[in-house]
Amino acid sequence: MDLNFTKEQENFQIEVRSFLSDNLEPQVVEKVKNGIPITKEDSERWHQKLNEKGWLAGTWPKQYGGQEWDVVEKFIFEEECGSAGAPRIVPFGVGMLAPVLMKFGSQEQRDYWLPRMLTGEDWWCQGYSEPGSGSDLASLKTSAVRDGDHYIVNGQKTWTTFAQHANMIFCLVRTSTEGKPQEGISFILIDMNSPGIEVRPIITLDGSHEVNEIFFSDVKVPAKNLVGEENKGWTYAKYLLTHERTGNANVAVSKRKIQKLKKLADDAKKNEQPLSNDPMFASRLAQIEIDLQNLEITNLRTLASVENGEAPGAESSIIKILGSEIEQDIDNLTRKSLGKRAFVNEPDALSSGYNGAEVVPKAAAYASGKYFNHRKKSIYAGSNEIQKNIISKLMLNL
Amino acid sequence: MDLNFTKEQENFQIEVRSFLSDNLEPQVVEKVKNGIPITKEDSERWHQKLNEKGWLAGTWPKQYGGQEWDVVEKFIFEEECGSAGAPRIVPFGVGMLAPVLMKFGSQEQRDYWLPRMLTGEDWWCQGYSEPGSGSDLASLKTSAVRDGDHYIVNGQKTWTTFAQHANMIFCLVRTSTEGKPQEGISFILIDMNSPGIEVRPIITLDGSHEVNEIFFSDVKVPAKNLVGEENKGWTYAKYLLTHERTGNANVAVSKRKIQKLKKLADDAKKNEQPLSNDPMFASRLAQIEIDLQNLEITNLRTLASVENGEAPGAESSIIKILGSEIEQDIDNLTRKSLGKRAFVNEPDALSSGYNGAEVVPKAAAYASGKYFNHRKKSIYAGSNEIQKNIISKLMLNL
Amino acid sequence: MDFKPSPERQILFDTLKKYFEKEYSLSDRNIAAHSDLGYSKKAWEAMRDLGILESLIDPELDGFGGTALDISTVFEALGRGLVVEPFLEVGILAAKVLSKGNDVQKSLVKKILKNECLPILAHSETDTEYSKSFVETKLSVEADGSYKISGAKRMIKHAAEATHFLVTCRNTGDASSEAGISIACIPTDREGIKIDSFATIDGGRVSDLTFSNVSISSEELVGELGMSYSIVSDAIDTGILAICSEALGIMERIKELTLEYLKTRKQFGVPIGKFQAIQHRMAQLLVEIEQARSSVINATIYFDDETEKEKTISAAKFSIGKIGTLVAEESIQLHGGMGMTWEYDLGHYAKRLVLIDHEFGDEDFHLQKYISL
Amino acid sequence: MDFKPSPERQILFDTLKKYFEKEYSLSDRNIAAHSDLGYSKKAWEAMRDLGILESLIDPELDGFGGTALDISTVFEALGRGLVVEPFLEVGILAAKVLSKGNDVQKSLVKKILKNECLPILAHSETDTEYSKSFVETKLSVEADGSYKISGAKRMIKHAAEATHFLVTCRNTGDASSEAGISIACIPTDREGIKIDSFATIDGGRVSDLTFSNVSISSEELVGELGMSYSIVSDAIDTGILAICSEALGIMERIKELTLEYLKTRKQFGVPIGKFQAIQHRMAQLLVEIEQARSSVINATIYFDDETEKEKTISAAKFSIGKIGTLVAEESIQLHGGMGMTWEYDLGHYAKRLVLIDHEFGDEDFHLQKYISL
Repeated sequence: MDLNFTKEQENFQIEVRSFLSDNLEPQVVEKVKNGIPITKEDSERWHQKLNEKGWLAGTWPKQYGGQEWDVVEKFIFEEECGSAGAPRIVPFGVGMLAPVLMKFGSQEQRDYWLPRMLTGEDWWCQGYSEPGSGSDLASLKTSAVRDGDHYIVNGQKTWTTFAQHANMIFCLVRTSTEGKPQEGISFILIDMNSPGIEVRPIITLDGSHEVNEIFFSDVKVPAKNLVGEENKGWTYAKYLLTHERTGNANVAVSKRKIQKLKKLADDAKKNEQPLSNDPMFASRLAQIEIDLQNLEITNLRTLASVENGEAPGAESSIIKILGSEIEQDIDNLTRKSLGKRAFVNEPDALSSGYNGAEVVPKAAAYASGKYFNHRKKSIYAGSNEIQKNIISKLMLNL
Repeated sequence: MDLNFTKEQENFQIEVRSFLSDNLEPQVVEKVKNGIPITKEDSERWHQKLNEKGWLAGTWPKQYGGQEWDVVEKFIFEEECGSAGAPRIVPFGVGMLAPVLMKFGSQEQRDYWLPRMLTGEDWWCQGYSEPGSGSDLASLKTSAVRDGDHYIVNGQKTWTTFAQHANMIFCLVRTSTEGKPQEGISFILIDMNSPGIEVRPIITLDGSHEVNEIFFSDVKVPAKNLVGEENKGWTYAKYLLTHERTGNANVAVSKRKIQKLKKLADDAKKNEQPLSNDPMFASRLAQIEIDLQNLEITNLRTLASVENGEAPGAESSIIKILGSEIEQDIDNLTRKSLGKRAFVNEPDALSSGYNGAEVVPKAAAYASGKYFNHRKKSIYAGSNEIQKNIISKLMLNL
Repeated sequence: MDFKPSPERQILFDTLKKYFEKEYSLSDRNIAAHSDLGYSKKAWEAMRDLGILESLIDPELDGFGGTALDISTVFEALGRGLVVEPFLEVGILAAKVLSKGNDVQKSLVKKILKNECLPILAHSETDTEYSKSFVETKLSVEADGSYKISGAKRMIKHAAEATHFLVTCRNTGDASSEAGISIACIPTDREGIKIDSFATIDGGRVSDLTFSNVSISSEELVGELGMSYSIVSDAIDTGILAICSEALGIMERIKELTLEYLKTRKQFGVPIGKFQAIQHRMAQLLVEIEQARSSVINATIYFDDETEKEKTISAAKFSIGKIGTLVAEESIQLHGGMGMTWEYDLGHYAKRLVLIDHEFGDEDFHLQKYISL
Repeated sequence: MDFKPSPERQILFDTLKKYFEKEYSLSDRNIAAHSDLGYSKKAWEAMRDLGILESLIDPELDGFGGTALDISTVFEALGRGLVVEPFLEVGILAAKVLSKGNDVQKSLVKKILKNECLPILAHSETDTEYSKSFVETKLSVEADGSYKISGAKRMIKHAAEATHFLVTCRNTGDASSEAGISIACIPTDREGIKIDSFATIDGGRVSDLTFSNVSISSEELVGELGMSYSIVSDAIDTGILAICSEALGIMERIKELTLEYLKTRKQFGVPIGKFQAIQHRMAQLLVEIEQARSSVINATIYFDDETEKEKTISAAKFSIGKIGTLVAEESIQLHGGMGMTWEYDLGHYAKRLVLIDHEFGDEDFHLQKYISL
């Protein structure tokens, strides 16, 4: 058993830390630390700085502008970003589509689309879910019919994160209704500015606009935008989902949030004592802290097996369940720690345009909102129920 | 809303209380209050006293020696017995078989078997479960083949409570393999002293002997011992199960156990203070107490609907789940409250023959044993999973 | 034994239920609840016309209700409707306090019924002190026998539109002492009052109030100087009963919405309600909701019993807090993405249900209080 | 990063695992565990021959192990085997204490390895005081410089067969003070010692000990007079690591037994493991068991780190206590009646797993300790 980083890994960690401290914008960090949504522009400026350093897509091969980071380097980078309150890299292009293009796309597709992800010319979104196809993704109905050099796409996608910002979408579409549902699915890239596409916002219960519905009416898509082979899209989609589920432990982010929560509880008073001294509060907090500490080791154990050449299996499902639930627990206790102040919902209180009364503590501006918004964490990216199905099938063989 | 007992009900309550205080044997009460199993003789003496008073089968019609108690009188009687630490009436005869005979048996069967239940001439046990048929009771295989005036029974029953004491068993047996499994089941009464019957004890994990396996090899049973019609046994069995599930709230017993637990926690020391002052212990205890208080109302609400003429439906499943889980919670906290003393398992420490070292507090003699033994409460009488299936089907219509 | 409400109360409940289903659309409610006012004046007036306020108020003050069972019945109906209008704040908290006042103050209760005033209790001071006796706002006696109030009140719902504030304050005693608490009933345009308002997550505006040397005459005290703790305490206990009942109505509605969703939403070719893991979770929710209802019934039964009242109230608020959060979180999860949307009703019910735990003391506070009693 | 044990440790673990599977039948174990002796002398000797004790003890005392990782690896294997023989009491608790003693006492450790003595730590005094420094047993200094001990020790496992007691006692300080604690190493046949023994629920006998004016010479103290808290503390911390690891082995075995049952037990025509409600609960157990393992790994990593040791030990004991009870209760429930029987292995694993929470402080104690650190 050897749990230390190598000298090289330690040096890399120092380099990341110093880059972050030199380059992060304080007002963006403050938004992130208070859970306030950041703007598209905030993301774009950050992507650009990372790209200048070559770190926007650190796991990519060097030939495409990456650093060929291994799992530990990726882990170090993400944990340092999480600690520092850096904005999350928007994953749809560099983290999700790129691996698919590299493995299954044509050389022409790679050469054209990958550089544009780095420069920010394209903002990608993901067209997987449909109103009738959530957990049962293979039942999707959006159709693409070949018509000469084009496909004609009709149907509807939903829960599309940041579609309002995107100029491109990668979609799963039905190109055949024969055989099993999985066998008639293709993976295709669609220009969001094509005629026949309409994006409608879905406002979430906290009042945020992150996700959208997208309607496709006779949308013409060049046939060269098909990735890989027709009707093989399910394979590519599963490959992508495996990628999506790694790195969901979010240990550094949760640790940062616990520190913030502790500060809140030190400042709040219950029975004229700091709330942090209240035995029931302290017990709730300590249990979360221990769960998180355990998750940190569970996550490192998974990373270590990958580093030692073992394939990551359903372990990523364990990480997904724990990561999401622990973050929800923290959000829950944060809300509780604010007492009556938790009624407030003023997410704009940290924006420059806000002219309402000051929200004290600042965390209260969006604490309940974030608590409700983060209920999504156990629903999206394969609901925790689906993760339990996976564990049951792949790890327990039930 | 009127939650008070009527004057008559109040008078009955006083009468029960006074009867119990006059007739319960202190050393049996002490066993009951400490969770130590009572002997067959303890039960028989108690049954006899109740029978002299006419209360052994209070819900029975007067013509068979009952009092025709309604649900509220039955409730009052059982709660007072629970509070006082009276032994439970062994239910297999008076509580389970008797309603079936009254509804589906022949007059001859009623006239013969019912009086013997009251006098104690027969000790009944229940032959339902089989090794392959637990939750899926209808799949039972024990066969009864008609041969002239007899049935020949072959097969195996299991989990038979107190079969070691019983001279009679009522059994579900398969008389036909045609149609649905439910359609070939009959309900039959078997003399435990018949040749070909073997009873083997099943020792439970706490070392107790309550349940048994019973093996039937070519056992001859008079055809007149068939209850109702051949192949209609499933209907009778379901009728019996509905009866079995009522009265599982056990509120009075749980209240008594909470009082005992509070006393233990007052006497035990943690951090040189009474354990009952420990915030985490106090919080666990108070939550159970509130759950129980809520259950008391939930149970009364169900009783009130029955009293007002509504049929008890899947509500009894709610009561079963809550009653068993709350009692398990109390047993669990009792075990915890004993600290290191919970290692001890000396259930005989209250018996006259015990010559080992004194167990202090007495409750420790069987506290862990009881905790483990009572895990059965969420398993037997239709496991809590089966109860959730019933709720889902009958109350939620899922 | 009979747990059914009286026929009159059942009719009232059914009338309100039908009214909310037909006349109080959740989309209109949501617009009003998150508007600058925080509720709909039109809906407020329409619902007053139904006699809801009267049903909360004693006959001697022109109402026709006011018992624990009346309040519980009406608030369960209000919960089903997810009503954001200030029935709790005006019809319970303010009316209860004013009913203990002098004739002028009592007459304000009657004016409430005529929609001529909107008094609001301004009591809570820090975000996390839930003790009913926690008051630091200072009442100082002036040379002429009049008073001045200085201090701050926090998170007062529907305060921005109030006509009167009922301000708790103290001239003696420690911050949490029951002795020394007074209540002043003053018009909201009195000099020295500052109001900062915020939008809320569950609808309705909430305000922080600052009182800087606000002048009070001795006739403006409700009850005697320093002796008004029991008035506040009674009002808050009644408020707890009300919002616990509101939570029951919300939970019943959530149960209906969730069952409907489980029966219609199909995945893998069958309604998701056919999956056993889902069925068992839903059955567990049903069990919990029944227990929550029993806790409220218990508090209602003992509401006029001096020795058991506080204990059963705390047991109910604890049960509602714990079970409410579970029901909210589980129902969102069972709805998947649908439960996350503004457009669908469920999320709004879930938000209010969770936030009820933040009013008058959360589950931890009431469990500790239960232990201490 | 590498979480795998070294090849040597892996071989040791595999050897033990195989040994227990082949040679240590649970039915024999149960007879011995609930006999008057409480374990099997034959099994104890056979397992000693495998070098288990040596693997727990430092090379300088004739062992070949003794690191945190050695202890964790071996006790996980002992847990899988549900070994009731006194490896914890002798190989960890007594050996750790004696290794800090004088040469005579150190030589007892070597004698342990030769099966020439069976020393037992007699430390805990009340059933519910889990503090490591709680000692009321009195050490009085006699005129001739010798000592006398009076007091009582409770729930000392495997004490009835001991050759020596290592008795903690104090001559100064409050009951929970760290200062003032001494340890006396005395033969068990010394005058004034009374032993009352009891059967246990999880196997192995347990005893209450009474010391009445028991004479001690100054050479029989382990460490210096009144300065021995750190010796006891180290021994108990090592004991906690050991039984947490034992619990991991038990949980893994319970997982195997339960999965096997779910795959073979059929109801309604299919293995019950096909029911989704069962699958999800089993998946949750797997998740919890992985977290329990991580907590023990964390404690192992920091075991020699003075600043983090106590915190990670308490976090591990808390995690094991909480998750252990869950795993025991759920696995019995998933087995139905089968889990309730003496004849089937599961119940015996479940009993030991639950009772581990009663040794060296339960989940509540260690959560509170974690908070205090």
